[in-house]
Amino acid sequence: MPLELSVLSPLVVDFPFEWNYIRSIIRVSLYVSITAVVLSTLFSIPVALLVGFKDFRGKTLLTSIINTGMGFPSVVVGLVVLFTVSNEGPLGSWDLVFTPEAMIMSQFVLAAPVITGVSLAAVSSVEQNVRDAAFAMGGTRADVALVTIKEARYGIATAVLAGFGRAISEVGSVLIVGGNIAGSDGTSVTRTLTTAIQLEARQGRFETAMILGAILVVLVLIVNAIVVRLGGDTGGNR
Amino acid sequence: MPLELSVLSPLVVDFPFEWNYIRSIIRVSLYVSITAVVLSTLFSIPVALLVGFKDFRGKTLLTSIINTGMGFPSVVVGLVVLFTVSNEGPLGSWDLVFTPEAMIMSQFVLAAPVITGVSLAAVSSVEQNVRDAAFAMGGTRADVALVTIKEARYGIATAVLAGFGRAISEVGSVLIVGGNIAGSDGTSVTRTLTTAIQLEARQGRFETAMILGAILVVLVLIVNAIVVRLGGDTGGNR
Amino acid sequence: MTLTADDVHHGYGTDPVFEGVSLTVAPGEVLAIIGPSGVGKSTLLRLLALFDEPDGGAIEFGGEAVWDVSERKRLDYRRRIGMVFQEASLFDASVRRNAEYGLRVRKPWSDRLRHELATLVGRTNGTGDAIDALETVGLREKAEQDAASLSGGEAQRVAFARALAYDPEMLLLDEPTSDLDPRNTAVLEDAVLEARNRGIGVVIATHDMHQAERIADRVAVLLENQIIEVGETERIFEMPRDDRTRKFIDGELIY
Amino acid sequence: MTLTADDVHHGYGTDPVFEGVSLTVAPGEVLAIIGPSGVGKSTLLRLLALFDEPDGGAIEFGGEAVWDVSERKRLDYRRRIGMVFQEASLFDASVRRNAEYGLRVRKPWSDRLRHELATLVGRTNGTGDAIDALETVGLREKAEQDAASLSGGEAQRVAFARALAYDPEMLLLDEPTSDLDPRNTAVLEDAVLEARNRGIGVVIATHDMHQAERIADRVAVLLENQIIEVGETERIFEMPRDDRTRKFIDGELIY
Amino acid sequence: AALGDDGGNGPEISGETLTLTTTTSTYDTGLLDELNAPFEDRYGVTVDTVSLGTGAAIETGRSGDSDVVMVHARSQEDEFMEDGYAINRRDLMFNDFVIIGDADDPAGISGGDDAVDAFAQIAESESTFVSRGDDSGTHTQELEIWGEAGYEDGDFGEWYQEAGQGMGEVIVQTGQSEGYTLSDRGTYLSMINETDLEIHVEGPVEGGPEILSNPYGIFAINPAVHDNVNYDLAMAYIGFITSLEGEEIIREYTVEGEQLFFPEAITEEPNFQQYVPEEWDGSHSD
Ligand SMILES: Nc1ncnc2c1ncn2[C@@H]1O[C@H](COP(=O)(O)OP(=O)(O)OP(=O)(O)O)[C@@H](O)[C@H]1O
Ligand SMILES: Nc1ncnc2c1ncn2[C@@H]1O[C@H](COP(=O)(O)OP(=O)(O)OP(=O)(O)O)[C@@H](O)[C@H]1O
Ligand SMILES: [Mg+2]
Ligand SMILES: [Mg+2]
Repeated sequence: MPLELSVLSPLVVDFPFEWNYIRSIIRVSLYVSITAVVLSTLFSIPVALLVGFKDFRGKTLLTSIINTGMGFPSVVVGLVVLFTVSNEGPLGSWDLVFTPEAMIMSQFVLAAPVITGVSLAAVSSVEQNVRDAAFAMGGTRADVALVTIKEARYGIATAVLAGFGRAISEVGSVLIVGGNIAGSDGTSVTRTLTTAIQLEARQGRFETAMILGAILVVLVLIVNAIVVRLGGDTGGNR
Repeated sequence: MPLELSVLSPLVVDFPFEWNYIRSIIRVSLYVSITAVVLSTLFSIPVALLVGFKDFRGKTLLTSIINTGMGFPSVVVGLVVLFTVSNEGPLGSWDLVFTPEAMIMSQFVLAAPVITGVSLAAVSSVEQNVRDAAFAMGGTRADVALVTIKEARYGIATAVLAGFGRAISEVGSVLIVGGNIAGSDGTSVTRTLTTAIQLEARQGRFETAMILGAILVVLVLIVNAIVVRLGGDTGGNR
Repeated sequence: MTLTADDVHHGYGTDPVFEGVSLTVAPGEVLAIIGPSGVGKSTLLRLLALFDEPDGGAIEFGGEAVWDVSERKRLDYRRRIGMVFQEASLFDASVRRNAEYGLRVRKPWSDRLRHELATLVGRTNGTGDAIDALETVGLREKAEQDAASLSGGEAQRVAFARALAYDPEMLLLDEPTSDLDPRNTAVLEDAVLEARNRGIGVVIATHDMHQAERIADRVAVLLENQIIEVGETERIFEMPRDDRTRKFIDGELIY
Repeated sequence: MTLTADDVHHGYGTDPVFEGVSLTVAPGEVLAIIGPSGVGKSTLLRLLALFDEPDGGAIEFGGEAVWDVSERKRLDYRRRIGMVFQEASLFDASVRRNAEYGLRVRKPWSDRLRHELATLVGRTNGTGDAIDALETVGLREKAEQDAASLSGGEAQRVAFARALAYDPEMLLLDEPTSDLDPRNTAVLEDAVLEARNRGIGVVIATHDMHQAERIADRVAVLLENQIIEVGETERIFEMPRDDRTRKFIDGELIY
Repeated sequence: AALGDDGGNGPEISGETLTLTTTTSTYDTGLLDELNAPFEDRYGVTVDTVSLGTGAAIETGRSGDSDVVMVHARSQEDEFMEDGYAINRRDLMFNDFVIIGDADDPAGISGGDDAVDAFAQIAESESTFVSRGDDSGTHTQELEIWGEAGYEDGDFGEWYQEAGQGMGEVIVQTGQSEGYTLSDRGTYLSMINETDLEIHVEGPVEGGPEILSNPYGIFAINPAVHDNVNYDLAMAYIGFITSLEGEEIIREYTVEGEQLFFPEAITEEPNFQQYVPEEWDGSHSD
């Protein structure tokens, strides 16, 4: 009964990979997802502030569209990015097919709506009177925005973590635009932890898939701890 | 150059599916994801309220774990659920392998951390004095919880939508536990929109994948509109 | 029912706020608590409203130590107390729903659910007592306005009406007229006196010495982590035993 | 620099709050605005603080209509005004950071960044003016406390110190002593008078008629969507021209 | 009860569900729908077809979550039989592998009939080669050809990419990289409208070398190991698709006018080899 065994004893399984291979996969995963999340954050927070505090026609619609973006199917996002960067696509001359940069593009598209949507909820809950106070003390728009971000810091940190979670855990789009390529020397070119997990699972090597999954979860935990530390909040209480 | 063509003219492609087939896929997708999200919501909001307002040792750690859950790789979740429901797993006698119910289980695991994490941020931003007021007016704990939920309704609606987005857009786990089964009469048993998209994409039929993707996005948009309506908020302003 | 604080100690973190405060308020009397900003008046009222368990000493209601009974029993006690906070602390809902809140939570869940459903389909009937309470503070015509858009004084009056609506046996008021003009202050004071005449016990924390003189039967002076003096209002204002009381009342005491 | 409201109309939605309000406050004078709860005092102060553009009429600063100039210019005007809200509206940070805020936003970004980095690594030096302002309101020793944990009166004093710290030319105060005991009220009033003597113009919305009598040079009475009377304090309190003014001051006017 | 038209002699299986696991490349040809519909009609049952990677398909059988498995990876099938999980294996059908690549053919292999030479040329010209890299039947075959050409795993350079994905994805990826890959004919034909890649070396179906042949097997999961599997239905299924009727359906299944699969369940020779692991010497492995 190998399945049962494998569930109960994943830790007694010999570590089945070369460290070199694992290291290169981790590097690609982190490079792609962190870059994508940093870019999404830089894009999303200003958008959330604008949408949250400007009144305009179609605001409800725009909010719905942002929230809908949290449900974009990653395979479709992958296809769209593939079209864009493919040889015949608009960015064909940049030679981005099957590169980490293409993966960053697709993860950006996946993470940005999550970060925007959750940040929007967070900044919307900042009391108007605190924003007014910043304005009254002579703050510029940028100052008011900064105060809002600081008041909503816990919610925004959650938004960034949710976006990071979505980016680093998704497999559909990076498989399509990245190609899950490992070189013949056994180091990853565009193979991430998730695509490697998928590969192991395809091969029925469920234990090794679980080991890679555990590595991924530990990485996410570490990144979360760092973000929480930088966010300056222990969470849950403000 | 089929790729290029398909980008430029997805709309002139004849609709390539039987309505019957599409309808059954939509039904399975909605059944699985909505059930999973409803269950996750019922689980997550009480957890968010407890974690948000009780002080205990290890609270920071628990928050980190919840946030880490937002980054669980869906393939690994799929494998864990597969082990659980597999013939040899603890729930083997329930015969859940390759059923919509198993898919609900895995989407529950994927959606719950997102809903919990984002709700936690939302309820944490509710002013203590409003909670105190509910308590002072003779509210029980349940009443205080209800008031908190009402004050945080926009953030909680965002949490539910983020969880729904994660559930309905993911493909890794439903493929593993559901098996992407369609009957030979062309109706879905465990095929969802995402697994159907994946199927089309791997066969190079990108236009049809995009059409299915568009259907998915429209569905998500409709569900979002309904949640926002029920949430009673137009979003962005409170 | 008498509400009593018996040798209560309390603080935040390591800083004590009180060291041994004892106090009694009987039905049908108004007790004013006066003392400088930051001395602990709000903290004391929160203890009397059974929010927090004191670090030491006991809060008693009708002679029973409320922190020794079951939570269910304590809920009963809490429901006989009305509290108005220093900040208005209104719910993000209409003025009417704010005023009805105390009545709503006292109803069985089935009624509440039915009422919510009726509200959803648009058939609502304002609860009489809540509307009466809004009438008392002169805000009946604002019933359907959003509480968030009220002026400071309006919000404060709604907060008062909200506590009055469910007719508690004991009213704890934390600076209830700080944002009100003289006329509205008088309206609230009349309501307080009317409640007292119905046998309700009232504790009011106030900075306004004239207000204490106007409505309090007894005054407690909170200073330096203690109640340094408590007695008949006239006596406190006219011949305080403690020199610090006189100085505080005259606005000369520096903290 | 004179701050003027010239025939200002304003309202929320379709309900008008004012219909034609005109008002001037010159450097070195204290103008009190009195009127019943909900009449629009806070709304008027927000207009004077250049928060919202009035629906009609003009706000002028030094004779220039502030809503006709560039946003950059308006920022300059805003920075010469200090505003204290009716609610304390403190930032979720330490008392010191709250008090420093106005000074911080006036610094170039490079300085601010450097200061934030210094704070991160623990080397911080409190800005003198902010600490001085906290000293003025008697809260210097609370500088490192979290603003959220202050008592009502402490928060109000920090909000005052925050506006005082950057030394504005014009101070707009919305019920700045509503939560304060007599002694702290006196401290704040002294600070206001001291500011006036330095040539600062002050507008204070207050419900406390005694306070208006104590510190205002002139009083404006806001009633029924209009300023029904404005004049020397003594004149308004002793021989009001409008009968409604007298009734309001005596607390007899019912709204 | 809706009895099948087998006269009710067989075990009562009407209304039950059969779980078939197979590889994505088999599934994607669309053949199974053609086979399952008449089977379902005849027995009044339902067939749930789950397409997975080869390894995962077999693993699903190992845990008793499927009843019948259809793959094309003889060495893995043999191992599975030896472990005692698979019984009643039958050769089902075959098709072949083809070497496909960019129309421009940078390595100049077109028209050759030696797969090993073609691989060697690809390696020498350092043209991009996209490998399945997933231990599937196709991948195993590819590695065997590389072995014949003198390349072992690890001898490759930058030009050799392991995709670790299904055949369909690899064809898409090869098209984008303007390289070569080894594909089963079925998947290639089913995607012929979606790709620019062309066949450069044909398999045995079109007279190419034997090393490119691709035989499919089917077997039931041993009910003595997993008592929950639907063995009766599994055997009915195997019986049906290896019957004359099943073979006819396979033979007549075409994509783009080309026959995809060649049935070999019913032959003149006894072919005992189909029931046991290859190179089985008759002794029990214990
Ligand atoms: N955002 C808003 N939307 C609708 N009405 C509002 C809004 N803000 C204020 N109002 C209304 O405008 C009127 C004037 O409010 P304002 O806060 O200026 O009164 P005020 O004179 O400061 O009263 P108080 O003395 O009670 O603070 C009030 O009746 C209030 O209900
Ligand atoms: N959560 C808290 N954490 C730490 N200190 C607190 C907290 N809440 C209140 N304090 C401190 O406790 C003291 C008493 O506060 P309290 O609010 O009871 O004063 P008060 O008498 O009501 O003052 P005021 O008249 O200004 O409202 C104050 O010095 C305050 O700073
Ligand atoms: Mg207080
Ligand atoms: Mg006001």
